[in-house]
Amino acid sequence: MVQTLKKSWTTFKTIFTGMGVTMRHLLQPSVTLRYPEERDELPSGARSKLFVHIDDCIGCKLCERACPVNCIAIETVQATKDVDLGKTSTGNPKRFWITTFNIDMSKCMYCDMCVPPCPTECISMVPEYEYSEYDRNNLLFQFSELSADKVTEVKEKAEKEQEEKQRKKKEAARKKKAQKADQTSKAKQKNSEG
Amino acid sequence: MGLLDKKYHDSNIIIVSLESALNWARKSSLWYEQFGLACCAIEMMATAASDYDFDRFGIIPRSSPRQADVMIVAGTVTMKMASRIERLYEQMSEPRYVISMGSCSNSGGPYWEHGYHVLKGVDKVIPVDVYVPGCPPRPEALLEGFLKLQERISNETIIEPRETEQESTEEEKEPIEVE
Amino acid sequence: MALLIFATLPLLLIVGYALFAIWLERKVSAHIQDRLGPMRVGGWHGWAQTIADMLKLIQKEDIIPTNASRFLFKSAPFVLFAASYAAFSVIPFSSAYIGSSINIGVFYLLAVTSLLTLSVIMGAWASNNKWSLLGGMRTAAQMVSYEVPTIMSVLSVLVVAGSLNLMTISEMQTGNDILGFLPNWLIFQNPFLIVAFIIFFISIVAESHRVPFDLPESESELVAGFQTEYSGMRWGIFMLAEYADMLLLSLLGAVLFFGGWASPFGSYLSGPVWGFIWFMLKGLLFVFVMMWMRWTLPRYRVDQLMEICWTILIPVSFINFVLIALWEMTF
Amino acid sequence: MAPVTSPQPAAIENRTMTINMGPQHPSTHGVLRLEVTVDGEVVTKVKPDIGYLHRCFEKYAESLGDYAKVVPYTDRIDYVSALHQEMGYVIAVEKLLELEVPERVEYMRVILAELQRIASHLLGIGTFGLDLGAFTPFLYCFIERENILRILEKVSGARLLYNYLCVGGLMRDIPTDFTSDTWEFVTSFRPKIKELNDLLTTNSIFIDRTANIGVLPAEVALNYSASGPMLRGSGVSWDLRKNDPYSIYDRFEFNVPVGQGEMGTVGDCWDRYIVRVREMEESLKIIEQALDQMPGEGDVKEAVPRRIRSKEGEVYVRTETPRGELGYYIISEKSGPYRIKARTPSFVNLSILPAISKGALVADLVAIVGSIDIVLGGVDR
Amino acid sequence: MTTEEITEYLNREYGGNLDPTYAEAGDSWITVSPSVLREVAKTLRDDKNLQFNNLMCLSGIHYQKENELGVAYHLHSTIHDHKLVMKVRVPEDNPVVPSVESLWKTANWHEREAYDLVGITFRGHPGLLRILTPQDWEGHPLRKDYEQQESYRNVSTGI
Repeated sequence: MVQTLKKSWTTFKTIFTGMGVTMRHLLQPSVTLRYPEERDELPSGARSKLFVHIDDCIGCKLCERACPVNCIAIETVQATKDVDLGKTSTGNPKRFWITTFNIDMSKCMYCDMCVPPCPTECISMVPEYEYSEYDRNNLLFQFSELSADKVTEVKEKAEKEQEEKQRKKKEAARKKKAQKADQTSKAKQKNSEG
Repeated sequence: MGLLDKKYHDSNIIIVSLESALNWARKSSLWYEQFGLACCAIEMMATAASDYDFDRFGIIPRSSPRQADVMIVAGTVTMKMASRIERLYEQMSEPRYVISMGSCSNSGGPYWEHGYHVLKGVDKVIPVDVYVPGCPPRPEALLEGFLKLQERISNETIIEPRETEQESTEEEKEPIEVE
Repeated sequence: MALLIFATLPLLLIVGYALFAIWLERKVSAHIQDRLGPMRVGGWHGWAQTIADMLKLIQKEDIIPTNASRFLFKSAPFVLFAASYAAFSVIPFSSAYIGSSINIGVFYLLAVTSLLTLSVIMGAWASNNKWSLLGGMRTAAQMVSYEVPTIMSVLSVLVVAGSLNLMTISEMQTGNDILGFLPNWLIFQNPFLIVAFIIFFISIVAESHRVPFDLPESESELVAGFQTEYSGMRWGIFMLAEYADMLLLSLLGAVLFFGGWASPFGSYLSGPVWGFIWFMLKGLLFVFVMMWMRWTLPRYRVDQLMEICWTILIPVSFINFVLIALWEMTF
Repeated sequence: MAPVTSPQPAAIENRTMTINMGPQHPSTHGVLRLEVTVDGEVVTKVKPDIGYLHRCFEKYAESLGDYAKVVPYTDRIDYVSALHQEMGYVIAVEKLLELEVPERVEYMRVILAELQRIASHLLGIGTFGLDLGAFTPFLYCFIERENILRILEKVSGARLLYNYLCVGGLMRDIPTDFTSDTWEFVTSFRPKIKELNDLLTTNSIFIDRTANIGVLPAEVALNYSASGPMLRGSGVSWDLRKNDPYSIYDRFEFNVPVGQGEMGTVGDCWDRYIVRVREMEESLKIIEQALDQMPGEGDVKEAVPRRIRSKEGEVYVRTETPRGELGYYIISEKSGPYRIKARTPSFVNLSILPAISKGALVADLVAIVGSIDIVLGGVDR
Repeated sequence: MTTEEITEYLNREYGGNLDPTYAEAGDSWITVSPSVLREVAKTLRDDKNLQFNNLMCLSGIHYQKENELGVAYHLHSTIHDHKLVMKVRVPEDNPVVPSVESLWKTANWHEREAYDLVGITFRGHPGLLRILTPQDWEGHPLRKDYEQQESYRNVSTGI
């Protein structure tokens, strides 16, 4: 009986202690961030969305290789010799047309591993987190600014140049081969002579 | 269709104001079925917690799907889980909405390539209304997803109801499934 | 016509109160938890939140599970609401307003509220769901058990008051005569009634299944207890009834122990309108304490709940009853 | 299995009923499914069914073929204590490469790990309270957790899955106000623990619900190879930070709290709970010491080639996460990882559940699952 | 004790012919044949000087080049505080390993996992069912030659 009464007493006491704590909180101001009206400032380097300054991209594909998820897809075409693509803001010369630069943000895992390898700092995380969509396909971001016509044009040109190069290479190789054959035959001759 | 019908088809005052009242009620009281699956569930909890406070928007959790209006699919959906999600969705009462939270439920996310046991996007089994990107999305991003959903609801009409891919099927005996 | 208005007034009152109480609960819980609670719907502090909720619940699809017992499933919420609505008819809201001033008021009220148990079991069994059934079983056991200490503590009041008519009980508590300044409320008339009140309060918390006795719908164990299968407005009615029930029992407590509509300042600030305000304030105070407790405490386990009832509350209430009777005989 | 209301006599004769908790149930902490056989409300048998969150981590670790790329995936094993998962993995790879990391990095890792431990325990305690019906302590815990996340976000740029540690060091520089932020948190957090104790730990209802429930004797715990608070709650003083120190944990003074059966039997739910609360205090001590000793300047990364190549060999490295012993078993080939197995504490600790929940009530089962503090990502990987 | 000392001790006391293997980096291990695995494991657990009471980890491995499957046991003694790595290897076409579930209860789930993901059968296990993947899953995912099934219960596993 004494036990029960003692127990009841501790129960009451602890309940009132607890209610005291909650009452204190009831009178305290709340900690809530009123989101659409107020926003927290994101710390520098917050990882929320990938963005590419396509002007600065040199098409080295280092980010694509660093990505563990493979959500970056880059296709490049080598610029023909007659075109000068200029330089990036960091001073690196650009040698490739970036025909495709797609980042699928619906796959991205926001690990930030594509950012450090970039030599021109053109890919970066921007503090923008409000981009939910009704359609999943809208989460595929296309950064390449080339129009479809331009892409085909560039591709054709590059192919042509490539063919030209191949041809030249082949020719050179043939020449080299001929030379080599010449040399070996000469050497053989020498050997046999020796 | 008569002339009068045509005239008032889009701008029937009574229907429009009723419609807006009903839409207002629906969008103001989105109770969510907490479908916490993985990492995003923790952020979902954080959103419901004091610092971001879902309740400001009238969004509260319900543990029974019957009373929920919106299902937040928060996390990786695996093949083992897919049928359960479908089933829980069927148990929700119309009008019902789905928010896909985070990369995993959007499209399989980080696990889309070699994840043999991961469903590549929850939209393969249930229709999704809003996709919230992030891995996991910040609480603010989830709230923004809700604002997007509210926008969508306020544009709904009584005359042409929202298209849903699935008919509401026969009810299940139990909310939690038995093998 | 006048009768109709007279009858619908409490209905409006109950629905209005329930909407307000749900909003209040959300606000109180939010501020206890350092949050804000509903803020956006309707403007000022989300005042329209519960109205929107109800409007939405009306629009929701009404699902009746295939294997459910249809009639019972459909009627359970209405039985619940009807019972708590009917019980309000004997509550004296003010000196000028009471549904029916019958002289077995307390008895009637206790009889009608036991219908609540019935409707919960109806809903739980008809759902054909295991969680519902478990919740229903818990509810039945809990409500039936806690009926005993409730009735015992009510009986102790009746011994002091000497009437079953709630209007009479309220009337006898007006004035400030005890020790010259305390109001004539029953709780001050007999020291053992304080114990009776504590037992009464614990029991009504259990009867309206609130934390720490909210086992029937304990979310973490039974999903949503007996309401698991209910959707739409049917569930909404359950919700309304729950809050109405809370108010009903709080008001009963106010009548029995704290003077009903009697003003705490004697004849000052009294009269029918003030009486109503005092009465509602007293009721809402209890409701607030219940909310405050809910957001502070964890819940008991089902066997502990029974243990508290049968090993502590019931014996104590019996002994207390005897002591009250003795006190009444001596003084 | 017959529906409960079935009029068949067989269903009436059969006294037991099988209910399913989960995979989506409010108290299963994720997607755990428990097949519970109950007799009335008494649990006669529990069969955990896991795998609802099996995300193929091990397959990924093999397929990526690069040690660095695995790090973000380790985050997602146990997303509540992501930094510990990274730390274990990174230490394992460093051991394989026989790499020493700079002093400053070690201190930083320890501070972050202890902050993360507090955050994780706060979540564990909060959800445990939630399972028992106490909603408010859960939110108070979250407020404090949010303060830690703010510090971690400033450091790493992410709130939950950090990907901040890398083989050989840290991904980024340490922000300048890190030390002051952390000090501020440490001083503000101490009183909050007391408040939590007032609200929950000493609450008599809470004690009634947890004491003498789910008792796990020490021998059983060892035989099941339990670890972390689960083992310490049973009265075994075993903490890898003390008993098998890794990183620089041997430089700090701290106690290993163990369950003493203050409210009931040694190894009950309350003991497991209180071990977590006391561990938070110990973590604060470690953070304070580390902040005092941390060198102010220095490298944050050892020179590691972009593509890490190791010798052939294998390591098993274990670290103490908030939930217990996390082991990484790495078999390495010259080209990259051949097999990586993560031995997660949640997986092992959960396997004890059937053994300790016999004869409990349904409500107790909820308490027991809560006191184990599993994270389903860790169970299923 | 180190692996070397333990091996020596075992050979001396029980007359075995175990031989530790050393890799270029990291831990060394002993390999035992499946036929004696249970006896060795029992000795390791019960011998007064060894007392490996804690099975830290049990992992299944697929050695594709050798067409073999293996199991690695990471043992630890909380009493003497020493560790040992023990391995067993079985051919791919008949992967049967005796279960150690009765010695260390923790092996129960670990062995189910190894069965599920790598496809090693543990003889004497009380309930060798798949644990992570569903029961009707095809194949063992952690085999190097695993090919993902196209669809599972009419839901495509592809993108």
